Amino acid sequence: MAALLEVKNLGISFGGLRAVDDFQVSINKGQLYGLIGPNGAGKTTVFNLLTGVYKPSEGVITLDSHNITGLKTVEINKAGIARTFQNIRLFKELSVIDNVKAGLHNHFKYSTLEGILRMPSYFKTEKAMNERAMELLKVFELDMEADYLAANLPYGKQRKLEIARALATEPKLLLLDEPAAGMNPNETKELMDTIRFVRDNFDMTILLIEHDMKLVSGICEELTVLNFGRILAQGPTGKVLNDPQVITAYLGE
Amino acid sequence: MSFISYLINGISLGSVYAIIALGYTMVYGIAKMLNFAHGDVIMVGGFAVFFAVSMQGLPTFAGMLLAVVLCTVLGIAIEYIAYRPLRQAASSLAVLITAIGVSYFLQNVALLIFGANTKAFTSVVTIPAVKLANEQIIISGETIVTIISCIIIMTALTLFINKTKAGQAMLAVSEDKGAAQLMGINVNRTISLTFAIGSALAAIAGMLLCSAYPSLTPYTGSMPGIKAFVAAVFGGIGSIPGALIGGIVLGVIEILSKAYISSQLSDAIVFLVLIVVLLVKPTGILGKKIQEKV
Amino acid sequence: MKKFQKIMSLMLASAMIMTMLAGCSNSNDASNADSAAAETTETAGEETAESTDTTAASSDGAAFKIGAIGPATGGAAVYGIAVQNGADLAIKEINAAGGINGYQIEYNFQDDECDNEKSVNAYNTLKDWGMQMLVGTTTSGCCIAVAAESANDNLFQITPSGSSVDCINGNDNVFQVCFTDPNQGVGAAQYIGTNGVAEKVAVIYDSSDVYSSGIYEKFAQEAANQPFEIVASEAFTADNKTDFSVQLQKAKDAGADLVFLPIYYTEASLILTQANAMGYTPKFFGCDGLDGILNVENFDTALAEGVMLLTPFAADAEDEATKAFVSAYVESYGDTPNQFAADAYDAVYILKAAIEQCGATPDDSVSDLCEKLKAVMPEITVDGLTGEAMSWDTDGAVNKSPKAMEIVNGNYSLIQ
Amino acid sequence: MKKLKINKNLKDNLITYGIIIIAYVIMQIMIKTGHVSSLMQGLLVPLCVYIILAVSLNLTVGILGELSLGHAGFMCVGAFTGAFFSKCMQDIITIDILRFVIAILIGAISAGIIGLLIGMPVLRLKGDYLAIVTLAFGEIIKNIINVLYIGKDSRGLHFSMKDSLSLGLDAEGTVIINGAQGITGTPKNSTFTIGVILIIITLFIVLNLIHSRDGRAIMSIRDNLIAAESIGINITKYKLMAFSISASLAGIAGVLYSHNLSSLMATPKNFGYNMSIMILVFVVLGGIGNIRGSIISAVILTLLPEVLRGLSNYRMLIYSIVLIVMMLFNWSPKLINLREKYSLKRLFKKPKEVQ
Repeated sequence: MAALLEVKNLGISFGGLRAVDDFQVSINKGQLYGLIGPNGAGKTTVFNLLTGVYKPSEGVITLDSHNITGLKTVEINKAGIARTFQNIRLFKELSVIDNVKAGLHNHFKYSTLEGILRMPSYFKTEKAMNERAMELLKVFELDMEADYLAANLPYGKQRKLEIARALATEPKLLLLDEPAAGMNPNETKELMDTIRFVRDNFDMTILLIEHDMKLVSGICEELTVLNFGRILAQGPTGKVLNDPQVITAYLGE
Repeated sequence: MSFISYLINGISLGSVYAIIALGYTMVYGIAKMLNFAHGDVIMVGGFAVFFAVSMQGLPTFAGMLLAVVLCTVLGIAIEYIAYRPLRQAASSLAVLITAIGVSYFLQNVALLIFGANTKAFTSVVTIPAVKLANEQIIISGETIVTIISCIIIMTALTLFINKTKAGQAMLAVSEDKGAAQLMGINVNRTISLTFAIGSALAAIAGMLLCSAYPSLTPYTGSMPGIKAFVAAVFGGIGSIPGALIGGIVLGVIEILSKAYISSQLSDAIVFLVLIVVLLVKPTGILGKKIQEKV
Repeated sequence: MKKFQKIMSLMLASAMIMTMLAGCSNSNDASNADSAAAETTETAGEETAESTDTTAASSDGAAFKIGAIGPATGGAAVYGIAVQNGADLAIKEINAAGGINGYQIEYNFQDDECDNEKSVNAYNTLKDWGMQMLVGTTTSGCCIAVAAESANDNLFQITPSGSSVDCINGNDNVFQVCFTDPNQGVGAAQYIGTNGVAEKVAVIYDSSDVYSSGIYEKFAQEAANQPFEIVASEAFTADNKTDFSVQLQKAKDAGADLVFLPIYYTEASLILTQANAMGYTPKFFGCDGLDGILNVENFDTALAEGVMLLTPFAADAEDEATKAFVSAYVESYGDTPNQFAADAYDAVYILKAAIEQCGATPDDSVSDLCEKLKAVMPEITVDGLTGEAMSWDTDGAVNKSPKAMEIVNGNYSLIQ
Repeated sequence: MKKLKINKNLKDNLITYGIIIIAYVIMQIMIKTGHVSSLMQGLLVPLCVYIILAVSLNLTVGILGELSLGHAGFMCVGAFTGAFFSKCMQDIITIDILRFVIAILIGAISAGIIGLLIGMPVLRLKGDYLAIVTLAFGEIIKNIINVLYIGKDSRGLHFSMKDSLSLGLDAEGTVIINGAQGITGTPKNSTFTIGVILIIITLFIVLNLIHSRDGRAIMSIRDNLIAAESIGINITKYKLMAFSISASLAGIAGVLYSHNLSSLMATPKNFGYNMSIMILVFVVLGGIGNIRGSIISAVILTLLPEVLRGLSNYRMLIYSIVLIVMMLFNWSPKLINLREKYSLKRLFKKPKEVQ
């Protein structure tokens, strides 16, 4: 079986600075994959390359045997990659449920005119959207807060809402950028369960960036370690974490 | 030959825009607000000189000094009363609207004090015009003084911002008010200082504007104010050399399009060029590119 | 945030209802002398609210109510204020001399900011006040808008300075004190042609202004029949009226020996200054809008030496009427009057003459009054500041002879 | 923490419609019984115009989150195309209301198209740069209308950018758009009733759009462009949609405006940046994104200078002071805190909770 995500020779420079160089990875369907590395190693840049925020200088990205290299963010999302952000990017002035419904945008449709004129299809589709959104919110235990403004959620729940919103777009691959940042150990543990749950119940493939080694070693099956934009180590979690090179990179000389 | 005189006329007009734009861009760069009342502070500067010199018979220098002091105080007061309370407001548009209110206020105060009749302004410039090529090309004294003032002000501002402690504080405030506060910079005082300098520049611009185009009404400042704003955007708003370049370029385009395309459509052409420039270079000629971190 | 908005909207809503009620509380009752606006401000406890331009009514019963409209704020304020004061002066004189047919005049001036819509608002305010006749409006654009309203109400209107033909076209209740724009344009062309003032003429006009572009158009049309040639016609706009170097350069390059300026004096003073700076010394020729140029405070009148203008009024004229008017005006308002003030002054006296002719009283309804005045307008002849033996056609245009003036030694002098 | 109820939107919208309808009914009753001054009667249509403008600009500023200083330009397009149509068809379509409805549609469509054309290149820009470019477009529109001459005679329509002479009309031809002198003699079709109907249509479009799939997409762009892109929302499409709907609604306001006055000219006062800024003032004062607030502040700020007429020369000064004070009162965080502390709401809070 071909890998769901196949990245070859990916690279980008910013004004002479080589931010990512010769990055490659192959992720199978249903895998929980970790991308780790010290600060400034280029992890988020890899995410930005995968989601079309930056155009790669070179390399090929294949998702489900479609070449998605150089496509726009919107098209890449439609092709099946959804993400969360390191610095949370919610639609703060929208309600929690509307955040998720915005994620459902491309899957539940009616025309602008139908919306303005409140045709039957509007009510029907909105109802279906509400139901689907509530299902997703329940997974993240956000259903009680459905009508709160997103900005008013506590930090941990904001992170969860971002994942829910990303899932709403029905991706094949979910990219999580430091999902546990700012969470206490209890919340992190809960989050790990949720991520596993999402993988199992939504049949999802997940690539995540994380600093929390407990989380990484707890749920990731394979890892790639980045340092200074280059791959330092790659392989099964246990093996990579014991690699002396990785240990040096993390702990210093 | 006429092309050269058009060009010179364009530079003359442009230098007036530039000197106004310098004050605009200074305030925008540091305080990050479009001060729509800037043009009206210019008008106040013009009236201060007019009042002192033409009505009270004071020497020109005293009038100029009065204008600078008055505008500086006015700038600080406007900032303190109308802008400061809104600095933390939920939307940055709030302070923009208040600036418009201040603009109406200044215009109407001037209307009540000085009346609506046009006043002829006596030029504060006394150096004679330079005549070249058998008097075919004339560069007025006002133009020379304006350009020299622009260059002096530009250099002084650049030095001030880069070399002095207060200037560095301004830079820090312009980058990040919160962080500057943490670094022990008094943000309020720094922004006050910015408005003080910006308004003093407005006073100088007012005198030179009225010297070059000697008619003074309560509404004298509003259109040049808008044009200077356009010039500042043209050059890259917040950039001090950009204001100078933007002003001159704007003036030259305006005059040349009047001369060679249509005198009725020159404004439309100027604005069209502005749009094209911004579409090609979205932050103006010398503006810094801002990349949002994802 | 939401709560705050709610409170705000509550407050705003109540404020809105209050202002609405204030605006509505005043009925159409004409005997209520104060305008709705004045009432509100009084209830707001503003002691200064005493409207400065409402002259007190005579205590003994009926009075004619004359309204006036013009821009008192904004860029065109100078013209509106001149009209306000000119009419005010005439009315004070008339009241002091015993009024019209023994009736006093009440006067109310409203600001229109030189905006058509605001002008209609001003008109409606005056209607609420009980206006019977209108002296206005000051500017052409507003005048057209207001004339449509007054024609609808059949309210007699005499405009001191709304010179567009559209002000009177189709509105038989509107009369003008000033020349119409075509009249001025044609007159200027004929004057230049028949007197051989120049051979090559350049025009600089304001293409965004009704008055200026109206005159220019007719001037250009008539110029074809005249022994001179228009070598350059350059425009400027309301947004671009400080730098005239290009327009002057073009006139100069085209070899024009006369520059025709169908514009207002504020811009003209700049043009004269800039022409002087570039060493260009053609003859300048203007219309009534140029009047007032010598009164620009602090203006170097030497620059205007030799400027010719067709205007019905000059503040420096030597006749007794003008002298008396100017000194009274300066005493009351501190400024030298311009042609707008004189037009408004005349407008009031024209009203007086018409009322005396038809013997109307303040008890006539607005419409009856208008019918009576309309009927007598073609019959009367008025000697005013802005023309001798002024008479009117039924269409509302004035017949008077334009005066050509030349500025000599810093003074207007009549060219015979 | 604030909680939104599911039906709150619906309730909120109904209140907004209710305010308009109640105000209309009250006004009509008062007019019938002769309790409304001529000034107020004359102001009714302009009020409708400004309400529509404020609501439509709020779509761009509050919902899309982009600053536009060229709204008066779209109004100008609507005003001139609508008036032009009415003037041309005055003798052909004699049923006033039919002609007016078509004029409104034409005004809306042409303003919408101009909005679309302008939006395509400029909506890539952000913040103050977008503001200045929209301002520039507004000025360009005004400038072009001021040099546009269109005449009609037996041979059809004639255009010129120079003057009315160069139209070369027949003897019986008429100039319809006469450059700076604009259009005179537009039929006076605008009435308060039509104005209110147009307000309700505007509200219907704007409010229903906001609370629909497209509205969510537009607001998600406002709140976070990058996140909106990441969930597959077509940024360009929705920005253009909001911008051009907003423009065409402004066009409707323009048609209403032009059919209320017999002389229509594009002056800096009515279609220049000053007017655009004035509309922005309505929006900001009323609360960005708050449709009802826009309506209320449009009404107050339009009435204020008229109410202040008694102050004669001081009125615009007082107006400016009131504007500044209202802005400070509405937006200053310190004053907001102070107000919340002593607000009536707080005093009434307890009994409400008992219920």
